[in-house]
Amino acid sequence: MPKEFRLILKNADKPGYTPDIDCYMANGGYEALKKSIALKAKETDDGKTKTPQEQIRDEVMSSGLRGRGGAGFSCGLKWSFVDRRSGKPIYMICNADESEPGTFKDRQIIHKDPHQLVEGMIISAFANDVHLAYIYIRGEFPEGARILNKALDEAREKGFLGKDVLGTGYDLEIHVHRGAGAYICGEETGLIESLEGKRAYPRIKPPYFPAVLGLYMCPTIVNNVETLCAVGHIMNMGGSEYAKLGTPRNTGTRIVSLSGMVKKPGYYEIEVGKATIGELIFDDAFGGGLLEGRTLKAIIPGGSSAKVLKAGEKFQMKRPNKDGELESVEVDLLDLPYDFDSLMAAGTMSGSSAIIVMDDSVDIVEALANVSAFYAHESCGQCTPCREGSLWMSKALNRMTSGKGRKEDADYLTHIATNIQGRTICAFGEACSWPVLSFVKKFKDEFEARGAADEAAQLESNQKGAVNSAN
Amino acid sequence: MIIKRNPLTWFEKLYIPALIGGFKVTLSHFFKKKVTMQYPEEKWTVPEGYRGAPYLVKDEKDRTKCVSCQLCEFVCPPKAIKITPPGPEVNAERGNIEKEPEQFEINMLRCIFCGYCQEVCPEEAIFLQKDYSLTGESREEMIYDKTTLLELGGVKESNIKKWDKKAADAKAQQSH
Amino acid sequence: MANETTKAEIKPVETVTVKVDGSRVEVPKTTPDWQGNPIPTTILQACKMVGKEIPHYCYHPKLPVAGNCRMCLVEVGMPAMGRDRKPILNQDGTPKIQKGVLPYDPSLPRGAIACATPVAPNMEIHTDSDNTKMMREGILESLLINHPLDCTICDQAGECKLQEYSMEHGQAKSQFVETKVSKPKQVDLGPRIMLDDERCVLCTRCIRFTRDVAHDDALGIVNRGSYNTIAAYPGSKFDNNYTLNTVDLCPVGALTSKDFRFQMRVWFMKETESICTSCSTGCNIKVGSRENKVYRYEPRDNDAVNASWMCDEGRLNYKWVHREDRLKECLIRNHNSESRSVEWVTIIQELSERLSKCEKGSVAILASARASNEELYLIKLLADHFEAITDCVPRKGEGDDFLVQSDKNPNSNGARAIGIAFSEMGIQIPEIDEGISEGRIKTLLSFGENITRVGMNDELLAKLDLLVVSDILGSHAADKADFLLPGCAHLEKRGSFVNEKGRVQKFMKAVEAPGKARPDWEWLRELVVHVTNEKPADTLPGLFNEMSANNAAFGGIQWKDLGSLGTDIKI
Amino acid sequence: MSLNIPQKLESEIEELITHYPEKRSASMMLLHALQEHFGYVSKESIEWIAKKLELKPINVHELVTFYPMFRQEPAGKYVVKVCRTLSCALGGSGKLHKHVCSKLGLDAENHGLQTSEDGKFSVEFVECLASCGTAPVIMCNNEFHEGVSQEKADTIINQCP
Repeated sequence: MPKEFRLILKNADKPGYTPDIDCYMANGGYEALKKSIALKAKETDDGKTKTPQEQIRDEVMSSGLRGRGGAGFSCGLKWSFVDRRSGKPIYMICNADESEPGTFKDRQIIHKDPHQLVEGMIISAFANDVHLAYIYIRGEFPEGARILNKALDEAREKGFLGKDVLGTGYDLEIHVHRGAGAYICGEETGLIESLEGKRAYPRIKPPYFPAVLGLYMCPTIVNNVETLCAVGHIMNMGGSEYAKLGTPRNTGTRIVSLSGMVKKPGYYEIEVGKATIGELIFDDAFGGGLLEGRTLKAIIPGGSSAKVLKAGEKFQMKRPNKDGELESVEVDLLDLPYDFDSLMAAGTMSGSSAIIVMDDSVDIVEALANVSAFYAHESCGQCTPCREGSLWMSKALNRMTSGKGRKEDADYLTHIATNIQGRTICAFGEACSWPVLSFVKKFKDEFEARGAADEAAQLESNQKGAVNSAN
Repeated sequence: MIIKRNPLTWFEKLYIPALIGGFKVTLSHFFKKKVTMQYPEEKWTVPEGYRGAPYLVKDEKDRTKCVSCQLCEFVCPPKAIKITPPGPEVNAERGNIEKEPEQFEINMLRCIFCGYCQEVCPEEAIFLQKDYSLTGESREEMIYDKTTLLELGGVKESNIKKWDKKAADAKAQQSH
Repeated sequence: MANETTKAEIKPVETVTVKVDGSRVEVPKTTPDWQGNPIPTTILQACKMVGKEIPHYCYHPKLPVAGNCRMCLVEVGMPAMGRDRKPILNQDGTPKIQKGVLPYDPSLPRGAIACATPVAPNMEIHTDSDNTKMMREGILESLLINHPLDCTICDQAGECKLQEYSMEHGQAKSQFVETKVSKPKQVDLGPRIMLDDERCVLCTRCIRFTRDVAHDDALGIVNRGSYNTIAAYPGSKFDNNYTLNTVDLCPVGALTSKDFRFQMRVWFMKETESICTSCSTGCNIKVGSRENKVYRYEPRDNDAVNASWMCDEGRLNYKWVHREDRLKECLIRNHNSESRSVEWVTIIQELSERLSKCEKGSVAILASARASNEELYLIKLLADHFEAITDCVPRKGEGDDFLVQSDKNPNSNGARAIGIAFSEMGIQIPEIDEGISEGRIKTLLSFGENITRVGMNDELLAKLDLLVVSDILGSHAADKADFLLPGCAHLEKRGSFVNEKGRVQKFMKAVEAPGKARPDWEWLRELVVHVTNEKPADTLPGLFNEMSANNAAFGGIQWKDLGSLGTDIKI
Repeated sequence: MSLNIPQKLESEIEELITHYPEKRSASMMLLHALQEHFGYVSKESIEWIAKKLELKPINVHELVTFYPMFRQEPAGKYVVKVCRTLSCALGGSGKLHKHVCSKLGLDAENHGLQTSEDGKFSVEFVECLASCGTAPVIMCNNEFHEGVSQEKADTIINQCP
C-alpha cells in the first residue's frame, strides 16, 4: 500500500506547529547543525586528515541526494566542483524562486517550517566555507519573505547565525533577496545575474560555471529549497541511512505537487520511486482519482516544461529480473515509478516533481496555448532562438485557438520548436519547446483535426461571403 | 565545313519566273489595307506590354511610391538615372514609409528603354509606359525631373500594400 | 560595419591540434581576447586562423563576448572518453570522435557557440556540415521573422550582415505567417544617432561598446522577451563623443548615423584609405565618396593607433572640404590691391622671380602642422635656401583619455622631425613678429595658416615687402596676400603624417580638388626647383624617400614600408 | 527630483544596501521598497535609486521593464492578481478573471494591469503564483487566496475596506 513518507514535511502540517524557532527546536530542530558544527577533524585510513567540512560533504555525497529543483543533478557532485583554491569568497544561494507552473512545494516549507531551510542552509554553508549566503525568493511570495526574515532574525538571536556561530568562530550571514516575477530567475546563472542587480540573463557556459565564476565572479553554490532542507536530515540520519530511503540512485524523499483534474490536488511527500504515477493520481493516499465520470487524457509529470505523457502510453524499461540481470519490460504510464531515472527513460523528466493531470474534458490545443503563452511571457529575450521562437509558437497557438488554424500547423509548430531546443544559452529553450514538441507529437490528430475544421469553416464563410457579395 | 553550292538549274537561270513571283507579291499589296502611317499626323497605337519611356508612378493614396533606394540608378546601363536622396530630415507626413527621393532625374537622351529599372524596382515605383517618341529643343529639356516623371506616370494600383499592412499591424498590436 | 581586425601573428609556445572540416591544423593554445589578454583559443578564432569564417552577429574581436546571437553555432565532435578517463581509440589508433548531440534526442546536433567555446585537443569542428547549416538556417529564420522588409529604405543595405548571411546561409522562404512584432522606429537616441528598434537583432554590441570601451553606460535593453528593445534612459541622450562607433558596430540597420542618413547608398561609394586630421592621434579612416563628394568617414582598424574606433568629432569633421569659400584661383595682387587670376605657370614664375631677389635672413616662413611631411620637406628646402626663420601654428583643444589628443594638429611631430617647428610649437612666432616690426624680415611665406589669427595684424603685415599665402579656405590673410596659391585638403592629395606617438602613416587621395587648387607638393616642388636650382624627386613616394634619407628621425624608411597601417619612428 | 523619502524608509534602505558586497545588487530590493511606499516606481524613484547605488538610471530602468512586478504607473489601492497559468486555467481562472473584470467594470479581454474607475481596484491576469494545488488562486495585494470561486472572489473584493 503506497503511502506518504514525510521527512521534510514531517512537522509542517502537525496541529499546533508554528514557524517559530521555539516550536522548531522543541521538535528536534537545530540538532543537526549542532552536530555538524561540533565535528572534529578526523584521520582517514590512508593517513590524511579530513576537516569537518569535508566530512559533511562526504555525507552529502554518500547520501546520493539529487537536486530537487529540476535537473536532478547530484548535490554532492555539484559541491565538489566548487573552486576552493581561487582565494575568492564562496557564496551560497538558496533558489527559492519556485516558478515552474505546477510546483508549490517550496511554498509549504517556507511558510510552515522556515527554520528547516535555515538550518539546512547553515550546515551547507558551513560545509562549503561560505560566509555570505542569500535566499532568492520569488517576488510573488511576500509573505514567505517576511517569514524567512523573521526566522533568520530568530536564528541570529539564538547564535545559529551571524558572527561566531555557536562559538566556533565561524561567521555566516544569510539575507533574503526578493525576485519580481521572472521565471528565468529559476535558472541558476539567471538568478545570479538578478542577484547582482541586473536583468536575469542567463550566462554562457563556458566560461561562467557558477562553481567557478558565479556571483560577483566568485565560486557560488546554488541549491533548491528542498535540497538544502534534505541536507539537515542527512546530517541527522547519516548519509548512508538517508541513501536507504527511496530507490538506488534515486534516494531520499520528494515532495510531489499534484494539480489539475484530480479529486485531491495537493502536495505529497514520498520516498523517491516508491510510488507510481498511477498511485499518485488514483490512490486515496494521494490524488484520490479523477473527477466523477472523467477519464485520464494526459499528464505533465515534472512541471509544465516537462514533456507531456499521454494516457495509455507504454514505455520500454530496463528492470532487473529475479536473477538480477537487466531485462526490457513494457511499462504503462500509470505504472511508472515516480523518480528521476524512470521518467528520463520515458523521454520526459520529473523536473520539479509537479504532476499536472488533464482529463478528457481538456482541450489539448488550448492547454498547450496556455503553456506556450507562459513561456513566451517568461523568455528573457537574450538569445535569438528562444526570444523569437517562444513568441512565434505562442502566436501560432493563439491563432489556432481563435479559429484560424491550418492543417499544417502541427508540422509548423514542430519546425519552430525544433529550431529552439538545444541552441539556446540556457535550458529555457528546452522548457519552451518541449511542451510544444510533445503535445504535437502525441496529440497530432487533435491538432490536425482542429486545423482542418478551421480551414473548412473558413472556406465555408469565404464562400458565403462570395455568394453574399454576388447577391 | 564546306557547303556545297549547287549550280542553278536552266529554269532558274531564266530569271523570269522569279521576276513574275516578285511582281505578284507587289501587285497583291495594291489591293490590301495600307500599313504605313502618316507619322507624325497619324499616331501609332502601341500594343499592351509595350516598353517605352520609364516614368514614376504614385499609389492609390497619391504617394510617390519610389523610396529612393537607388537600385535603378545602379542598374541603369546608360547611366540615365540620377537620384538625389532626401537626407536626414524626418518627414512626419510620410509616416512609416520614411523616405522618398528629393530629386529623381532621367536623362531621356540617354535612356534606352531597356526596362532594367522597372525590373529591379522593389517598390514597383517605376514603369516603362507607352511613350516612344520624346522630343525637345534642348538637352536640359530632355532631362525629366521628378515632377514631370510623376505627372507622366500617373497612379498605379498594386495588390501589394506593404507599408499600409505594416502600419495596420502596428496599430493592431498597440490596441491589443 | 567596421572590419574586424586581423590578429597580429603570434608565435605560440603551445599549440593545440584540431580538425577543421576534415583537415588537421595546429592553432595556438591561447589567443588575445578583446583587451589583448591571453585566453584559451576559441573555435571562432581557430577557424579564422585557418581561413574559415564563421558567421556571427554579437561577437566582435574588440568587445567582450556575449554569446547571445547563436549565429556562430557549429557542430563539433570531441574525443570520446572511456571510463578510465582516457580517450577511446579507433582501430587505427586515432581517437574516437563523439559528435555533439542532444542528450534527449541524439538525432539532433548539439552545437557549440564558436565565439565562446575553447578548442580542445583533437576536437573536430564542422563549419560547413549539414547540421551546422541547419542550425544557421534556424537562427536566420528566427532573426528574420520580426525583421521589417525595410531594405529599400535602410541605410545599412549593402553592408548588412543580415542581408549577407541570409544570402549565404539562409533559406529562400520562411514559414512565418503570424503578425510581426512592431517596435519603435525613428527613435532619436542622441544628437548623432537614430535608432530603428524593429531592425535590431539585439546583439548588444552597442551596449557593450559604450559600457566597456567608451565607459559611458548609457544604453540598455528595456522590456522583455520578443519585445526587448535597445534604449537610452527616457529623457537622456546618447551623446558621448564615441556614439557613432555603435553605427559601425551595428551589424544591421538599427543604429544609423543622422549625418549619413538617407544621403547615399553605400554601394555607390568609393572607399579611400586615409587619416583623420582632427587631432594628433591620426585615427585610420576610410573615406566614403562618390563623384567628388565626401559622404562619410569610417574608422579603419589599426591596433597600433585607434583599434576599430574614432571619435564623433573627428568623424564629422569633413564638411569644410566642400565649403563654398574654398580658394580656387591663383591670384597676384599689385600694390593697389588689384588682383588678377593667373595660371599656375605664371604665378610660380613671377613668385620665383620675386623670391630670388630676397636676401638671406630676411625671410620668415610660417608653415602648418596640418601639412604633409613631403610638403614640409619642400618648405624646409626653401627655408634652408633663405636661411629663413620658421615655425608652425599650434592648435590646442580638449583631449580625453581614450582617443582624442589635446594637440589638434595632425602632423606636429612631422613638423618637428623635419625641422620646421620646435619642441614648443609656435615659440618662434613672437620672434617673427618682432622681425617684421623691426624691418629685419621683409618677406613672409605662410602655408596653410591664417596668420592674422596668431596676432599678425594688418599694421604688421603692411610692413612686409612680400606676403605669400597659400591656404585652403579664404581668410583675411588671403585677402592681403601679394601672391595667393590655392591649397588642397588632405582628402584631395597623397602624403604622410607623423602622429602623437611617432607613427608615420600615409593618406590617399579620395576626391579631386575644386577649381585650380592642386596638391601642394606639386607646386611647392616647382617653386623649389625655380628658386633654389635643386631638383627634389618628382613623385610623392620619391619625395618621401628623399626626405627620409636626408632626415635622421625617419631613419631611411621608404614609402612602401608604410603599408596601410604605417610604421613607428623614434621621436 | 522631488522625492519625499521618510527617514525610516531611508534607513531601511541603507540597511538593505549593507546586505550586499556590491551596491548594485540592492537595486531590486530598493525597487520593492519604493514601490511598496509609493505604490509604483516613478521616474523619480528610478533616478533616486540610481543615484543611491551609484548607477546610471538606465541600469535601473532596465530592471523595471524586465520584472513584471514593478509597475511604472500608479495602480489601485488593491491590486488583484489572478493566476492564468495551466493548473489555474484548468481550474477555471479564465472565467474568474472575466468575472472579476466585469464586476469591477473592466475590459475582460485585457490581460494587462487595469484600474477601476474609482481607482480602488486594479486587476491583472498574471503568470503562475505557485499554488497550483488549490487552483484557481488570486492575490489581493500581499494576501493570498486559494481555491477562489466566483462567489469567494466577490467576498474578497467586497471585504476590501
